[in-house]
Amino acid sequence: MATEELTLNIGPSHPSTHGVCRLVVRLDGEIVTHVEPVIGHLHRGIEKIAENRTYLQVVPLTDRLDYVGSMYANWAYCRAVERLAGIRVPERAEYIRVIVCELQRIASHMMGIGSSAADTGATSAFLYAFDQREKVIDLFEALCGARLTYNYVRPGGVAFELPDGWIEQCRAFIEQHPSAMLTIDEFFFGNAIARVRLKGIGVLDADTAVAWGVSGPAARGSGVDWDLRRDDPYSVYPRFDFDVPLGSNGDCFDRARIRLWECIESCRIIEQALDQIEPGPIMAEGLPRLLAPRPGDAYDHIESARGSLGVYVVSDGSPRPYRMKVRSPAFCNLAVLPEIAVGYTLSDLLVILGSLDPVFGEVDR
Amino acid sequence: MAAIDDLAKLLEETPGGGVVLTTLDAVMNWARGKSLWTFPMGTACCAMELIAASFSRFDFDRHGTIPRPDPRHCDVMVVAGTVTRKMMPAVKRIYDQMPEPRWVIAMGNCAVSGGIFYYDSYSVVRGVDEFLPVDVYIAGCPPRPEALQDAVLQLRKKIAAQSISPKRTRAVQSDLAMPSDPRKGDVTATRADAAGDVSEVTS
Amino acid sequence: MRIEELRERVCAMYPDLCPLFSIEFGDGTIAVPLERIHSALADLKDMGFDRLGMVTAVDRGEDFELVYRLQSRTLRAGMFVKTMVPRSDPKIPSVCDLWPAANWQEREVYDLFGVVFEGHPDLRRILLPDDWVGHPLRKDYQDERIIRRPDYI
Amino acid sequence: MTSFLLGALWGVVGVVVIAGGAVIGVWWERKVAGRIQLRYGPQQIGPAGSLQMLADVPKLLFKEDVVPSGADKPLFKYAPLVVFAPVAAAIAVIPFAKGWAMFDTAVGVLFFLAVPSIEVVAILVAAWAQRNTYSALGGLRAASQMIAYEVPRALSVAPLVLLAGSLRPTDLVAAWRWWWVPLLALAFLIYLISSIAEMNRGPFDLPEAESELVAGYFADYSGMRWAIFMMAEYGAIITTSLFAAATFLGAGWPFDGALGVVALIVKAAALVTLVMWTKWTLPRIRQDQLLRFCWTVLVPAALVQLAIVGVVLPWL
Repeated sequence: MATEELTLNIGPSHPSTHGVCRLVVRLDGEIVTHVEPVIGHLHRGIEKIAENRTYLQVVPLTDRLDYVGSMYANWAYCRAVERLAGIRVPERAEYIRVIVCELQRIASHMMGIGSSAADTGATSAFLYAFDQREKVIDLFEALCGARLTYNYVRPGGVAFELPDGWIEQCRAFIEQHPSAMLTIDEFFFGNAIARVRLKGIGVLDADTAVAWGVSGPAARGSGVDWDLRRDDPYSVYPRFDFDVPLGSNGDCFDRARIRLWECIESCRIIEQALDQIEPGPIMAEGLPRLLAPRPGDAYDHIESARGSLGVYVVSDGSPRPYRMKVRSPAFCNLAVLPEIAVGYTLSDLLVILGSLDPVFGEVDR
Repeated sequence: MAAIDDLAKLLEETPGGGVVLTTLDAVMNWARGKSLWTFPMGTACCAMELIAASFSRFDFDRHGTIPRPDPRHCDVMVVAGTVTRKMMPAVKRIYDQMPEPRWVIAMGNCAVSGGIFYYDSYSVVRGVDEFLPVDVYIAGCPPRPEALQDAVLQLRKKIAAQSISPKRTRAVQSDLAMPSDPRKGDVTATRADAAGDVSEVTS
Repeated sequence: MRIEELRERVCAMYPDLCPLFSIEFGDGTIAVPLERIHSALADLKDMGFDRLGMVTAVDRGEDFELVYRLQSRTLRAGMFVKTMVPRSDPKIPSVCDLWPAANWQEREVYDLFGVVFEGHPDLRRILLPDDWVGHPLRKDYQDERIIRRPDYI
Repeated sequence: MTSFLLGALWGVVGVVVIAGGAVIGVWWERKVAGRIQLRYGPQQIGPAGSLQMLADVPKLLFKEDVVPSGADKPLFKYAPLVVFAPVAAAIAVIPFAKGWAMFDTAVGVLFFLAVPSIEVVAILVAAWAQRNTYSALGGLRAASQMIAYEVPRALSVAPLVLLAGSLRPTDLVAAWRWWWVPLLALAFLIYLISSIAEMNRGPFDLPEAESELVAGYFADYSGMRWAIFMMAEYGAIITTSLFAAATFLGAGWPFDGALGVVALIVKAAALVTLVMWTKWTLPRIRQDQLLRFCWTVLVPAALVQLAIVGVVLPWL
């Protein structure tokens, strides 16, 4: 039956756009026939601001990129600068970085799983997930005093030594975390309604995922076996034994549930790192007060909670970066939305958007 | 707003109505202060703390403050995060959709002044008070949920000094020297060229 | 795959460009002339670089340096492809036909640098409002709304 | 004349009961939600925040009454009243005690099933009058869902009518025996599910789905008009639960008289809590799944229950 199409504007402030995304949707009944994401509502020009800051002063800016997982942007930026300036990071600092970033992955995935739940209407599951996130944030607060924007990973190492008793606190967290995850798995992913809402929705096949540059859990949900921690190993990751969970269907269910298994894997990594960590310096020695790397450009990427997060820094020999570019995984993941959302209903569209887990600080930069 | 305006006017004109008006004011201010429903205008990082505020650990529902997704049902808009030039019309529009009486809390440095993006940024609006009448400012990048809690309590104090009669509100506020909304009168005038003005003054 | 190995494979494919392959900061970079950029990227894609990591530009004064970051799952390697685009006539063929991932990335470069990608299906501003004047990441971008930060160092 | 006055009196009582129940219901929902979500809910006003509504109601009462400029003004203004009236009317036929209801009529069951359905017209009118895409979508969703779920709801009450041999609610209460509960367990479940869908509560709250349609069919209503929508929603929960407690669960059983009324209210409160518990635990279903569930699961199941009762009936 031919019906007139309805154009619906969602956002930029809508309860389930996860930030300030605007979606212009054309609907046939409730079926989405066309969707166009309009982004940039949070474009703050961080890349331009960075050109007028010293290398150290850029670190707080990177906190504000992916505000659900600030440690990642810190680390990716610091790795690029260290590569550019030829700084060797002490081993203890590398371990601390791995630990905080895996904790950050848990915190970030809690938000991802929670918002997937909230999009389908299971608000309570969101609160259970957020409860775990608060526990991670407690750990970070003990570490660096901030709940959200940590400014903890610095070029050359990390800012502060682990406080007394932190390791025990961390162990206590990772001990209770997997069982809490299984509870959420049972409560939300085991629910019949959640299953029919998530399964078979927003199917992204592996080839499309690679072609569109989708990375992280969104790609692994489609069975793309690509995890920088294992495939382009950096830092001390080769020393840990962990699995990369893979999905098979590439639907919202797989994308969301993979995050849950990744959290459990992260617990394994943290446990090994806590066992292996040894006393030592946490900051590279002999760093100048003002970094001024020799001219050139460097790129480094890490596996963030959303995918491969890369930072490209160009130096002209001055104490300020000539150009900084963030290859943000959320930006690339979001680009695939029009490909996978067409043909599903309006209710599904928001679930699909949530399953890509975009963070608009990072999408818009 | 019609009913309440008429009521206030009627009470002012009636001899002895002032007593009733004062009592009604007290009741209304108490009710409004205890039932501040927020519109979570979360744009950036502070949105995370805004979410945390209404979740298990901080639980703003204890104070009767619940987030509602629809601006029509809300009393106070919490602008949490950076507002860019592209976002500004949307924020303004949502504020316009809220029914009177309405208040604005600027949460975080970005909403207060532009914060870390004050300098060198070409797209950030330096504070939401360029286009919205802000009642309470919370500093912090981002502020903790407790700070937002404090902002709600401060806003209650401010509401306690208001009256349902517009005339009285003005009198009460000038007497108490409350930090009142600086640009409430000329919202439309400031909107278009405010950004340009500020940069000229400061630079 | 190690960088040297990668260099050999690239040199076997493009003997004339071999001197332009440099290894710096642990990453391989090949500088390709503007007119050959699309075919070079297509060849590299056939070689196994199935992922386009990012497309960006650097304002080098007279020219814009376009930087493509390629990533390969099969070769387990990453490399840069760079080319110079004249500032006076910033036009470059789009690679959307090779990697759809380039779609938004090229729109971003167009938005912030004003480089025109020829053959792009939908070249519009992406981050800034449609009525924005200028391309802010150019070094000579002027905007009276910017407040310069006082120089402390 | 006296009967008219009596009717008016009962009308006022009904409205007061529903409004008061809705006010308590909102508080109770916030507490139940808090309990489920590891938090406390309202705490500051009254014991355990029970008087929170004392602040919320006057505040909503004196909010600005926004009428969107594009809206169809008369329809916009009066739709909330039309939403509320049928819900309040439904309470009239509920048998609070053996042989007593406000309006004890021979077709009470039909009245209870039919009158609240007028709500769907009001919701459609409200949704359409706002001239808002979200509310229009919500209104259409509400209409399709409420009309579809009328069928299993009516079918689920039919076995009761068969067993009692009467459409008079008080007769149902009088005829009730404890073994109706196991016999009609399926019908009771169908009644609960279809009622939840009928009153747009989670997991079937698609017409007002927060995460999709922001607030659905009342997106542009503010202040008291919106509060009336909420009151109608909570009123529907209360009347539905009261009716279920009275007919399926034997009203005041095992007590009589005043104690019986208390027992009825306790049963109804338990059902109300169950409805809220469901909402805060389950995700939201999708529109097509919702309708498919109705026609392929609920309606056949209700027919099966009806058949069982029909087979058993001659031996009773």
